[in-house]
Amino acid sequence: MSKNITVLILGEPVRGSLSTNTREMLGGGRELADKLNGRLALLLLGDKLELVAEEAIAYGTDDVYLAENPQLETYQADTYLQIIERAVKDMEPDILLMGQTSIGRDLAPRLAFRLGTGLCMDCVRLDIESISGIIRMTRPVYGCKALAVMKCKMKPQMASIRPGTMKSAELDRSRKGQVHALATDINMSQIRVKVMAKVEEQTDSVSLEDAKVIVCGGRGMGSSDSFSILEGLARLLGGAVGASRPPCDAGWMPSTRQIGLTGKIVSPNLYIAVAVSGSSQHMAGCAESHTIVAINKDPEANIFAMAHYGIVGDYREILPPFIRRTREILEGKGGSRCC
Amino acid sequence: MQIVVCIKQVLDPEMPYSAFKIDPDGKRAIPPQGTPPVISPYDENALEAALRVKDAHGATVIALSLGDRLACSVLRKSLAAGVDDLILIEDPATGGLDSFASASILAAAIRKIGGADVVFTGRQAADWDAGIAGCAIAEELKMPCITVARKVSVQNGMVRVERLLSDGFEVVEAPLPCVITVDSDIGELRPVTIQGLMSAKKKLVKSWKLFDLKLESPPPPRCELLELYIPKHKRVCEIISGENAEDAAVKLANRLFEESLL
Amino acid sequence: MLLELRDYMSDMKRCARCSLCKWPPLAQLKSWRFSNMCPSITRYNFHTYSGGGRMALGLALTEGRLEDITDELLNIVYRCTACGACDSSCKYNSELEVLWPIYSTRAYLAGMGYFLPEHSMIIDSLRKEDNIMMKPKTDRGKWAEGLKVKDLSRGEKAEVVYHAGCLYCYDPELSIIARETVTLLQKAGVDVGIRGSQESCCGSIAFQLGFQGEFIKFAESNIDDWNAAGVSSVVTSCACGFGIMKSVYPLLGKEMKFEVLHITQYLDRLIKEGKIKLDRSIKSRVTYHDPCNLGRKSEIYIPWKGIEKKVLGQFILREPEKVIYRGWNGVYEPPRDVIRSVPGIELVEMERIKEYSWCCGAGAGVKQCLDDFALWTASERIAEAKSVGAEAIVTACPWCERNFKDAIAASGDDISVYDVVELLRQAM
Amino acid sequence: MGLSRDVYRLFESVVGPENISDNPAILRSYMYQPFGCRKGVWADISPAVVIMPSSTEEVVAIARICNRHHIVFKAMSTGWGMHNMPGVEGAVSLDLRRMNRILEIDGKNMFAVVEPYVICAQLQVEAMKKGLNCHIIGAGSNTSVLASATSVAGYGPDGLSMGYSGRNLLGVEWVLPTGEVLKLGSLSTGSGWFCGDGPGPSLRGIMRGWEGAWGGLGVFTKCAVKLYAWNGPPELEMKRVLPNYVLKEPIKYYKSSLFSFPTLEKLAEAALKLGEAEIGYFISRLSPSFVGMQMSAGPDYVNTWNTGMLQEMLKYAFLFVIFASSEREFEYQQKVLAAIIEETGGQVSPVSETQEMQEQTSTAVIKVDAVLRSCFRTTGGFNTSFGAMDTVDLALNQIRVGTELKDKYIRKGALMDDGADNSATLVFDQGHLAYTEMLIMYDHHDDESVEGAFQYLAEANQACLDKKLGPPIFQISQVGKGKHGAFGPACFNYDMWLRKIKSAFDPNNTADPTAYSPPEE
Repeated sequence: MSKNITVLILGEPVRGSLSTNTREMLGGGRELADKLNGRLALLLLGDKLELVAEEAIAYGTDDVYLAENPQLETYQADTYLQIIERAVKDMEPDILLMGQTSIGRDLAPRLAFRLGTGLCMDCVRLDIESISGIIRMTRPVYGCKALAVMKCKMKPQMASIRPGTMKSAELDRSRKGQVHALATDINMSQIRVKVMAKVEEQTDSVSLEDAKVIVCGGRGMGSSDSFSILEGLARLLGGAVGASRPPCDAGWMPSTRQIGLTGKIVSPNLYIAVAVSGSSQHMAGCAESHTIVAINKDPEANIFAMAHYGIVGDYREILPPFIRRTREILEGKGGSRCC
Repeated sequence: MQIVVCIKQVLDPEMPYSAFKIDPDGKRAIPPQGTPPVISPYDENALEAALRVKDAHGATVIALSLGDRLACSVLRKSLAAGVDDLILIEDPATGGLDSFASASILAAAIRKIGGADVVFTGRQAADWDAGIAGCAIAEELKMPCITVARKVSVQNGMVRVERLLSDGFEVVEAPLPCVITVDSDIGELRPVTIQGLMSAKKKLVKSWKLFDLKLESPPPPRCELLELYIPKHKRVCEIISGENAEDAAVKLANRLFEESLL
Repeated sequence: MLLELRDYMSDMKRCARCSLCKWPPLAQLKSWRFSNMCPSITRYNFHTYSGGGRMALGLALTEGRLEDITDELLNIVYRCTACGACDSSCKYNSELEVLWPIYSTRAYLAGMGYFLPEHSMIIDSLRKEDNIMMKPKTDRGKWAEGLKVKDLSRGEKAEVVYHAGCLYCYDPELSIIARETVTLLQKAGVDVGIRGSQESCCGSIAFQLGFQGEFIKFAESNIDDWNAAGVSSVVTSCACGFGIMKSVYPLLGKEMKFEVLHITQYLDRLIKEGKIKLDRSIKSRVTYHDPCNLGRKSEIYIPWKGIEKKVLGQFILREPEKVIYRGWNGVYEPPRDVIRSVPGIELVEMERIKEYSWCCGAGAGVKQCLDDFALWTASERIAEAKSVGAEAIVTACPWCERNFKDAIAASGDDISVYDVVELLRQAM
Repeated sequence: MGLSRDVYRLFESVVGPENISDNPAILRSYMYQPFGCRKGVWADISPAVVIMPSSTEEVVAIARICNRHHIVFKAMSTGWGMHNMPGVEGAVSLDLRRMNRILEIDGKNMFAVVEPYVICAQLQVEAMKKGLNCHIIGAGSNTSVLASATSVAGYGPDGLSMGYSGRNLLGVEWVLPTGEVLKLGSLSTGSGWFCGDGPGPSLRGIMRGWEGAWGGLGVFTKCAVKLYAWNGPPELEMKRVLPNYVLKEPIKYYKSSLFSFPTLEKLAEAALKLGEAEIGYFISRLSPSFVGMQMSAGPDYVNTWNTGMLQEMLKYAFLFVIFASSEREFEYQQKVLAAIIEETGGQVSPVSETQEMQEQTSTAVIKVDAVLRSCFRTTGGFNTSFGAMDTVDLALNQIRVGTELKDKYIRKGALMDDGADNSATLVFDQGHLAYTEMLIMYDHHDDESVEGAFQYLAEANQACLDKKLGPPIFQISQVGKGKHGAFGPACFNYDMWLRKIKSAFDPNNTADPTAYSPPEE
């Protein structure tokens, strides 16, 4: 029996709150639901989720479905799949969204398989045809060299959403919504993969995927020590430092910091590319960033074709004053905008 | 132990922009002259993962590739690297399949060769970047699936895998048989030698059609491709200049602040 | 893209099958013994191995008349040093493009994933280590260790960047010449720098093997680097690199804010400006071997694009007018002038010189992949040098020098091989 | 239709694996034959295999295998033209490229012994070093000396002083279709190469007759050709003057002049007289377009043509070259020339004396190195019609008929407009004979042009019959089977004799008859 849910979002609680990506999906999901004047629902798995549920409603969902069980505290595919599959079959939503996150990546394909529906991974934009209710799902392919627009031929239309590509809804505590509890009985026999341990890698800066600001150095940096200036800027902006392939090949930076086709794929709010030529291999990892700033000696460098703002010159001469000025601004918070 | 690695032939993801062209009507990328296709990079990592297991415990490693007009000299690299057998599923009908359809064909092939203790695939293919096939193969074969592996070890009927997470990794264990999708962190495919390539050239490569897998036609696609296009970077880069480097730098900072990007 | 087989349909369809591509321009044919021009057809004999035969092959492929790509086909395609002799000879009469269809045929096959295993090794090495020698990138700077020379990749500035090229960087026997070259330039007061371990391959071999995707990446990043370094000239002693920088780099549509010079051109200037003094006399009768890539293949080439109009009934008129690049404008005199400027040296010419010079045999990956063919081709040239009584072959490309040295080592011929620079050093 | 592996291995054992192939890539490139192709560039019939023998013994072995297994074979030297291709399925193609030696240059007796793949340019440079020169056919010095001498036509403009290839032929080594080796002339009696007509059998008429057997009577593996005195320097140094390589230093006692005449008849009269006067090194009728294309290409040529200057200046013109051995002879020849030109109302063309003219014609005249330019370069499609090595009168008649007929097709737009009368022609063999052929240029990739060109050729061939102009050289080889039959009745049933010869020399009909004649039924 359908609960006439139009859009169902699989949320991710992190430390007693909604993940940024979940909030973004709520924003995007709301729009879809409204266009189809239907209901937006959020599905959360974990333990002790009342507060998160309230937050979700404040971010604009109509219903929250909670699967609460200590066993669900940490993600485990086999358990999560059982519960989500059951819930989705039960709600029969038209649209099912989840994040392009470690969980989403792991879960979505198998869920789609079991639901017998299609799936569009890593979407950067959804457009809805309000009459048919069909969503045109746009996703980068061929390492961001091309965009593909797809539609799902079955229901629910399923997509995973790249973090940072949807606009989060405003928090509004006055919003109303219903919280429903889901049965959480788990068939242990289906659990084959066991999580033995979880290791958080301590990086002094923010992880590349979550960073809102990324400062990236390229071949033109010349040496590993020259990256320290980028670290400084990143710290100042509360961002992370990345690198294109040459610095990693040359051993100036660890390969875990590599952004590009064979490294991390990121889409921060601000991407500052320093002495990066902008090869296709690199741009595959950052082309979807909201704003790209390029600093490069060579005006011909491809990076300028992809950047929003650029300075032609030697980073050694440009970064120090840039950092100084940025610090002023951040401290005075615009006190000196008029200069 | 029998290990299967699914390797996909893709257009070289590192081809220069100027080489990348699309046939909008055919909704497909046009293979460029002068840039050979390659084994999808993550699939090369998958090959390496498999070969390491072979090194440690001894195993037959079979590489499996699906597609239309496959380039032997490209895929033979897997043999040169130490794979024991290369099987191609070449069929005109396999053009433009979706991940689920490909998965079911690959699964059928794996059944035909008598199953596998471990199936390795790349975390995603460098052309469509979906990252679905691996998981779908697992579902088809009713096997457990571990994605985005950065380290794999097999001992007494179990695999122990380090799964990459955004903020670190987790260690998971699963019984064999299972499917593992591999990340680049696991390491590059070992370098192949010219001798390796030469002997690979002599090896017989099996080639199957759908018919050989007792499939009349591939399963219908679950998604439909509506459009494929190269985004026009209408982006006109705003070049910030000034009397000197410092001046320009300051202007840039201000500009970013105005756009509330700081 | 630069290499599209279809672009050369009209050339391939209009080959007269006259065989001029097999000979030097007939007016320049000087003896029966050295009357061959194309190493490939001379060694393998089937018409297919000639310029015309290769055009027929390219046409058959584009017209779908050759379905299965056999190993023998690949052997035919790559048993060719892409020396361009056929092209010069043809253009003397028929004015067809022959060399670029040969490149394009390779690009066409490579695009479908057909190439020799050896080629995949070379290309992998390029992708991973930025060189075609299958050596680690980190060792690229080793040749210059201990030299007091600016390293532009470390942000130092210089007027001139010296591009050593893969072979000079990694061939221990030859890299001495690169060192000598740098000191020579410094002695002459040239403000010269290098790019150390950050120097990367010119992409020439990749291009000539048809891997134009790989080539474009290297060409573009080299241009970027040199532009960024703000040098006024790029000087190289590798003819193979010089040829590609001169004739193909400009086709990428990137601004090149520097002049590309071969070391012999630069030395020629310095000598004529009196900046290099040659006082020690060398009593020797030498001959000069024109490297294909310094000679006919360094000529600027702009592929013709336009329409074929019919006038006078069936006369095919190309609009805009097609410029014919006959290879007459290669770098021929500077190296000769440099040699002549050495006191005591007697320079004698061989029969096949300049635009109709016989290839050394090393070009386009043949040295790496089909050494027997490379050595055979060299031995033909050595015989020619000896026939004019030369005691030494002087050349201006490491590939030619390497290949001649190997061929002489194999045959035990008594004739020596020098690079122009080695000659100068002895004379100083 | 391929060969059985066993037969393939038999051939392989003769020449070695390196010198035999039936790989499609190899065969395809041999099938590329624009000259004589009906349309486009590809032969319809692929050879089953290409074999490259290196000696007479190997040719014999191959011929024997062919006879034993009833396989047709066809040999080529430089392989230029469709007539080099087997005209039947499953045939063996012999590429004689590896038989490329100049075996001997006998300075004293003035002859050279060559193998099939020696080209004129090679023989000439080696001969010149010994103060000798050789006849080069009009098609160019990139062609085989032996092929022209033994098997195909063989006219060239220097024939005025050096005869024609058939005439220059001395001793011959001939591998008959059956595989037997036959030696002709003095060679057969072990007395050397110096004579083609004995002591010993001549058979010159049977072997090549008027225009050659085009490979239909087996393989000629060696032959001696007559050489002539060369009074120039032993090596000709060249310099570059676009678009040509030209002589660095002018040669002594050498002068080329361009004469034009009021009518074709006057031109012919002058040529005949010059021949009879036995002066001159080289004479060639030069059509306006032929000359124009030697000098320029593309828009330059078209613009010059459109001025009408070429047509005006060269309507009835020939290039005449004097090359004397002494001052006295040089003067003598000039005097005779002047007198004859005057008698026949000839005009010295204004460009004739210019240094450019002297330079630009020098290599073309001596080395015959740039014919391509005027024939294949502009349209790719080239063919020749009519064609005789006969009397001056016949040549004139062919030109008259040909010009008229050709003009019709030019006006249709099917052929390139070269002013219709584009005939390479004139007296040779000291004026005893005159040569002509009517050139046409068309686009072999353009259906209408091809259609028109071949209609023209058909009409031209018919005209040869109707107007009694003799069998057209080159056409027979192209039209193939039965073609001689068509002309025989008009020419003393010579075709009967060809069939008899074929049957006698080739009982198993293993030498491809396509370009020659089928055996007697």
